[in-house]
Amino acid sequence: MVKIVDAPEGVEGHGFFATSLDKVIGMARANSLWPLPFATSCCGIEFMATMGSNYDLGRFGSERLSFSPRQADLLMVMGTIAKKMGPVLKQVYDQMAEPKWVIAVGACASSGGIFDTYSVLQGIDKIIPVDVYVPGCPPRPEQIIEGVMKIQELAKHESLRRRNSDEYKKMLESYNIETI
Amino acid sequence: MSVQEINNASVLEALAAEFGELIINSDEPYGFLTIEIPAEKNTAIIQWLMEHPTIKMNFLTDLCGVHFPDNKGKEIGVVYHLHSWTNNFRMRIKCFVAAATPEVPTLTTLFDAANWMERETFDFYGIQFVGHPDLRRILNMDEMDYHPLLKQYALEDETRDDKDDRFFGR
Amino acid sequence: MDFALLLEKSILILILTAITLGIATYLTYGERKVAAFLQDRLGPNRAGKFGLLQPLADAGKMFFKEELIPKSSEKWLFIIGPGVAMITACITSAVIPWGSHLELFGRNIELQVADVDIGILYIMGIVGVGVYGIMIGGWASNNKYSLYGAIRASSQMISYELGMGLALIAVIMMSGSLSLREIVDQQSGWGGMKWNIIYQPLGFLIFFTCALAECNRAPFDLPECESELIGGYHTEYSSMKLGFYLFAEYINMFISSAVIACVYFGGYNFPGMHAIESQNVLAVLQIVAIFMKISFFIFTFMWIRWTLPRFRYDQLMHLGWKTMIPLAIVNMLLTGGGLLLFSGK
Amino acid sequence: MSQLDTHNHGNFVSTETIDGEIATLNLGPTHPATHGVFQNVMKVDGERILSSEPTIGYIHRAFEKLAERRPYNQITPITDRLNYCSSPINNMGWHMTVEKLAGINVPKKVDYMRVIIMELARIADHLVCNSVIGVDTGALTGFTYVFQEREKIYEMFEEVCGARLTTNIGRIGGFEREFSPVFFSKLKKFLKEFPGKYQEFDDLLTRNRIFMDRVIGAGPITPEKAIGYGFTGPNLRAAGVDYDVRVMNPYSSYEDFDFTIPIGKDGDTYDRFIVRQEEIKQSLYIIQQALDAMPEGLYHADVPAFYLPAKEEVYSSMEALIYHFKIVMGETPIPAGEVYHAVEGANGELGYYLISDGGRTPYRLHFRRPCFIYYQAYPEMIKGSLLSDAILTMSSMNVIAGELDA
Repeated sequence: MVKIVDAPEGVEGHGFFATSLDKVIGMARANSLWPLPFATSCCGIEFMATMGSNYDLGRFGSERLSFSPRQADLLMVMGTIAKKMGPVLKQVYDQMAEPKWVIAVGACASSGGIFDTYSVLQGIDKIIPVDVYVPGCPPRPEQIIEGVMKIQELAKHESLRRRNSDEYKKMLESYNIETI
Repeated sequence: MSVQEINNASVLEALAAEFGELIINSDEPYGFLTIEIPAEKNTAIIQWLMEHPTIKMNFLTDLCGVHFPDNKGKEIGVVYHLHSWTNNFRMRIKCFVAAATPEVPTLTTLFDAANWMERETFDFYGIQFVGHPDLRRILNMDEMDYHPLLKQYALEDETRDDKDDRFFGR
Repeated sequence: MDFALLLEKSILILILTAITLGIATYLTYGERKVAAFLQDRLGPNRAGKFGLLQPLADAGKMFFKEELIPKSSEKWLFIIGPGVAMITACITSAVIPWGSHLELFGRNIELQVADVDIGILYIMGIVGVGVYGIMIGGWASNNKYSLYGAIRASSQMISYELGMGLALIAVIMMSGSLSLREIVDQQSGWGGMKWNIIYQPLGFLIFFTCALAECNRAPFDLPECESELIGGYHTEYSSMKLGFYLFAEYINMFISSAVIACVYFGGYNFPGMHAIESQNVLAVLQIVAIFMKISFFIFTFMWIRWTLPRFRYDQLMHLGWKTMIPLAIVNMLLTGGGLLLFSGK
Repeated sequence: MSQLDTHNHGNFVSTETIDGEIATLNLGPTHPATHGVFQNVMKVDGERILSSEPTIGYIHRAFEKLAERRPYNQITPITDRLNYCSSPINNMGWHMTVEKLAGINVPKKVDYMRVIIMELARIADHLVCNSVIGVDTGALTGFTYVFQEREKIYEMFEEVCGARLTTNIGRIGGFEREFSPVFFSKLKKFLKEFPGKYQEFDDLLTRNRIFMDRVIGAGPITPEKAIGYGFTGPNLRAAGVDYDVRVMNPYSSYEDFDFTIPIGKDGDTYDRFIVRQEEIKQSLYIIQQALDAMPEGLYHADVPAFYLPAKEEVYSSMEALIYHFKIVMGETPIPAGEVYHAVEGANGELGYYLISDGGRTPYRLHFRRPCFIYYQAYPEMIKGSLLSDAILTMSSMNVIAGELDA
């Protein structure tokens, strides 16, 4: 059965319905996550399958891929990130507009996977903050979709002010990411 | 010298007749003709094989480096795989150099394909291909200060701090 | 100044703007659903029933997304760009007749914001300005890909506007008027079936192709061209500024469909319209008729987008200058000859 | 590099030129058309490319060093990740290499089973490549049609080995189990239905006027140049040279099958597209033949020292337990020696050069990766063409990042 978004909690009465802006915008964000596929290797092919007809990420309002980081809400890092690629990934993250979420899809992006070698970054969380990790080598499309749904949960319950909070800024600073 | 039928013996014979002592040794592991030649003569010999009217080694299948640290004076080797499409004949050519002066003439003058293969070999083993038009690292970062496939370097990422090496003998 | 007229027009403008925006919003949903349908997928279905709240979710998200203005960009032009695109897209609808008229409160309320004599010229003019939004935005971003998008957009628009204008001239020769209402009314003969498409099939094809190009729709979506230029002119735009560009594209699509319906497919005329006696019922049915025609063309736009590959830049120019314009001229000559022969004008 | 570009090199006009008409355009590593990760720094005059300088290595994972640390059985998963669009071919190429080194003869049935799996993988790979050419021309719909068919191939792989993409299929010496009846029924259904379904994709693009205009003449290469640059596989065949390892050096009983090698004429993007289209049909034909002539016999070679015994035997017999332990711990008795084995991968000659010193791991393992070798011709192929052509050339060469960077 298709799970449809429930109305947010609010005050109901005759002819009116009041809820807080936070919740409405949270729901809007959750249902309109435009991914930036940072697909480097095997997981990228599974992502293509996820976008295909059988799995259809479009059901979640995420079929509009935005290759420009300015327009993306969700950075999906799929595949091995070599040390050579690290700075590039960081810059892409840097260029994204807030609010932004990151999924590390697959073992390589999460921890380096089987590639415990001199040239591979041992997990992208060494350079950028990650919200959801999807295990698998590569994960099945269902798993990728579940990762996106976890991000939806996060987005839904995030306060509008979180991105301005000191904790958030401190967290970014710990990754040496410039904050405004 | 003309070669009537192309097989390991006849090619080896032709090579021996042309280059004599330059063919340091030869072998046929799993029926695959393998010869060893001095590094500084590789371009000449491969060109001869390529331009020979009947042998016609027209295709450079593969080029890679190899490291034998115990083989003093011949630590680093380059292995070429050649393929003659007209005769469907493959052969392997090896040349070894000392680790202190890893210099091998380039094959880019004969095969365009050798360009990146040599760059990769340089990247992995630090072999200097003399005459290569653009010998830079290709796969690793330019900042890297060693040649990672040499046997003395570790495979693992040195920056990792979440592993306890005591139990693995690392 | 007649206060009632002012009020009447204000209300009309308000309704029209609301409808235009609403339609543009739901066109994004429509596009995604049509794409999903053509690709054997489901399309958005989680936000509300059948995903009907999807456009609202997109809009809500965009409003609360961070505004990024790159340091190296030309700040003011960067901001103005999407505004120009949006405004020009919105004001085109002023001259389109949505129906004959309503009889309310003892007044004849024209279902058109402004019946200007030069309606078609007005549309061509505004569309011509529309390209500035893209050009300014693309240039001000100071990104090479944006600039490529902007250059492609401007040359494409200029080339295809010519073909479009020449195709329209043939229609104008037939009607003898530049007013859209006049053109639509002339098509009411034969029980509401005397549509210009019968006389101008070639002109319609040219106009339709050029309309695709003017809206930057596939196969002419070179200014955006995801696989080459990432997002083209809007690569650097985030949040609602991007929303404006996307909105403008959909509004343009809606307006082009409306113009095609008016000029070639009889506008609000529909078969059997003369049998209806009540003017108000007729007007409502006319609105339904024109919107049905518009929906059909919008669907066609989407259908084409999800079917055809896109042109290459030079092929696009060849098509514009070497095929569309000569064909349009031939069409014009044929129309002229036909008029001479048959109507003796 | 698109997105990364703006911070650093905001100025459009390169300072190196006097007339200021030549720009430097940075394509990649995260440009949508690069599909994986490579960077091209192009000098462009308007949209015309004057020169380009590719940089690769953005996902270099040190496969060859890794292989020196792993027992033979454990290298199969690494080969999966070389050309991940057609992992089974890589797996089986590796198995055959080790079999050659250890002198294992596999039964005919294993050969035929391998042929079926390898040809399915080839179809899967070509499907991705051709649909991606479509996506890069702007026709996204074909991609979704093709991926539905690809899912069916995945299902068959799952039936055989449990994995979809990085299959790790088979063992040294054969397969771990017999193909199940479900696999055969799925395969038969696929063979029957696929041509019709694929026709939809074919109708959408192959004779589409716009598509043909776009791809004909884009990124051509002459046969001489192609051979010089080490091209193999469909890209070489598109240039008109009928080199195919399956015919030249038959492995896995390919000599038993009747198939034609499709070749092109101009070596341009359209020829590459058509050659792949045709190879898909030939692969189907090969699978049909292998299915019809499937010999009776065991699904693995009888080599207890290499082939993992069945679990029931491990629990009940001493020898099996010993072999199980030794194989799992990587103590298989591999002779010293060196061997080169090549298979026809989806992109061309995929070679394994293996030097063994008799130890538990290879002394040196070098992969001849077809992508890596032919991608160096890219700057020459796109010189003087338009930006759009360059992107189509790239996607039609089917450069897979995993194989390129190893």
